[in-house]
Amino acid sequence: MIDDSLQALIEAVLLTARGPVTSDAISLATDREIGEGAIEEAISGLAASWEEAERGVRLERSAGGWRCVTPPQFDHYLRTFHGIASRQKLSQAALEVLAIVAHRQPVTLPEINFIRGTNSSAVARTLLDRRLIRLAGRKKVVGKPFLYRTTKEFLLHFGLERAEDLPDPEDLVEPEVAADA
Amino acid sequence: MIDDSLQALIEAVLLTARGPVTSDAISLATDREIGEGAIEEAISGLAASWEEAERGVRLERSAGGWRCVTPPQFDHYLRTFHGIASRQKLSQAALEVLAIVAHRQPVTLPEINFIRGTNSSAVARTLLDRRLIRLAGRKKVVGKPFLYRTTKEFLLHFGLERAEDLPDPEDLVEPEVAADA
Amino acid sequence: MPRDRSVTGPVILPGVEVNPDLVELVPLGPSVELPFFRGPLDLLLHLIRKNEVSIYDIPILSICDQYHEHIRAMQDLDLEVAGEFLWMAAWLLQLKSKMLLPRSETEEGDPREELVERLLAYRRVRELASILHDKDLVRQCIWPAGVIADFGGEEIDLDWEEVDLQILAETYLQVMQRFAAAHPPPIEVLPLRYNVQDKMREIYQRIAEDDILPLTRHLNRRPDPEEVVVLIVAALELVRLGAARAEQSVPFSEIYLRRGNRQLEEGSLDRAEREGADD
Repeated sequence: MIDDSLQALIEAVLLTARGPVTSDAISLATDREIGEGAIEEAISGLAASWEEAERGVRLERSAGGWRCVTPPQFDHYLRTFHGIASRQKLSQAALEVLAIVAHRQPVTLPEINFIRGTNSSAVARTLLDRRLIRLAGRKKVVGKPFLYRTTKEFLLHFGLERAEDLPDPEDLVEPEVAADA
Repeated sequence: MIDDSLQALIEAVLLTARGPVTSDAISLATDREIGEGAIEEAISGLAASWEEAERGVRLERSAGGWRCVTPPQFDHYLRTFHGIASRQKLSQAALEVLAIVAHRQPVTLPEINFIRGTNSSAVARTLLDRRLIRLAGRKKVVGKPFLYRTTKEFLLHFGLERAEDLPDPEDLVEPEVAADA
Repeated sequence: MPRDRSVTGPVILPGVEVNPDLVELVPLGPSVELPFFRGPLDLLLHLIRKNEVSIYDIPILSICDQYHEHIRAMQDLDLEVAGEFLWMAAWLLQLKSKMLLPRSETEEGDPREELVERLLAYRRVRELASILHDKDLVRQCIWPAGVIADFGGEEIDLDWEEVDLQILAETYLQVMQRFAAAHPPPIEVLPLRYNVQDKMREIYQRIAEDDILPLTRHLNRRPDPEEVVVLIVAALELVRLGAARAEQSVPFSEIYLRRGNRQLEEGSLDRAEREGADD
């Protein structure tokens, strides 16, 4: 397969895929005819050329793969076109619970409550419904509380490859600590 | 809006739409800021440029609108890719059978069929192959149907030690709030 | 999103700088707007910042007093003060009393240590939440492309990796609901609570004593439809046997039952019943 065709094939795969796509999966689809390296190279080329020209899609790496998304500046028009009034912003409480789950996963609700100093069950519920967190078993302690983890949806929503890619808040408050001391 | 942006916007709309898109609908999305004529022209331009270069999608006129389609020469690869991708997926039917086995185990196929109101043997077969359910003896009734139970792998996926640790579905859907309060 | 029950608490006096994105303002009136505090730690961090003191050296005495003032203000405003706010108030009082004792008499270490740790941990969470907040704003504007592959229908399958206990439970309940809808519970036929013979006897006796019975009025006094039905059957049966006569002067007016020309003897009711059944 020549280069142009490969890029076109990759484009077709990425545009029809429902989630993030790994170069491994594309290589498999060609029966390993094309190696992962060549595919990764072609994807990068594609990403760069889309970035250059004014285009309606961009390629981004998140949740361990590549996917096609629209640039943010078209949101208003797309919402009008798709008839979606506005998306719900995450509340501060929800963001705090997400932050705790992202950093300490797997983590239980009592642990989250302790860190926030307040009951978070309603918030956790909302995040479960929005599929930003998921139940991941039960902790082997008295009462067997459920463990929570972030989902792939969480990674996609925040454009992360892994949950660990979130900045460490410890580093963020460091300067203030020094100032305080 | 300048021309390049308009084409990019149209591209974003076409790539996120699920069916044929009319120029009227796009014009509406711009609050009639852009007339249908200009949009039709931009779409034709887009269609021509996609046709020219080797691309993973093409634009075709259908049912009074435009839609994005993949070129036929990629069908084989796309089929393979989507087949591979679906290996990590579970159909709604499979999820239903799994949910029934999980919450009512041990349970027979006739019982599952009765609850779902449809034959589930192919789905049960898939779940057996994926080692999410297993055969666990026969029920001592006429016909001695096989009994199904969930597997260790199933428990591992959900982070449970024993099948008895599966929470009562009512409790989960009615949030943990109640248990907390 | 429904308001978190635990999110209570107002507090700030005007003139305090708050990041508007991170605080939900509660309009209480034309002039006062009080932000919600999302718990006692949130309120404490606010007080620490407002007083421009170090988190590592919290002046417990004054912070404790200010905290209690806020709690009182919340109560004055009739806002429900959640238990965790009160619990923290008690903890602060305890710390205050420890701080008042000469250091040598207290147990080893700074009594504020645990509080500082919790505040630091919570502050980290807030920092990260604020990063997520900014990301959320931008990322909300992004749409995934979704061209439908030309060769076949699109199936909405779930990512097995993402299937958790909740999805499993939801699916199960959906299936069971669908099953219940397709199999409505059978209509239960309860044994009759009223007996036609008894009612025949009852009516027959009434007619024998009073010579007349206004049937419609009699029926209207019975709240139980099942009894009404049995009474009507009994009345018709008595008329059929000639033991009663039914009279109505104009359509829809009262139906009067009077003595018929046939006498019923004890035992003949059972026979009547049997005859009726043979018909």
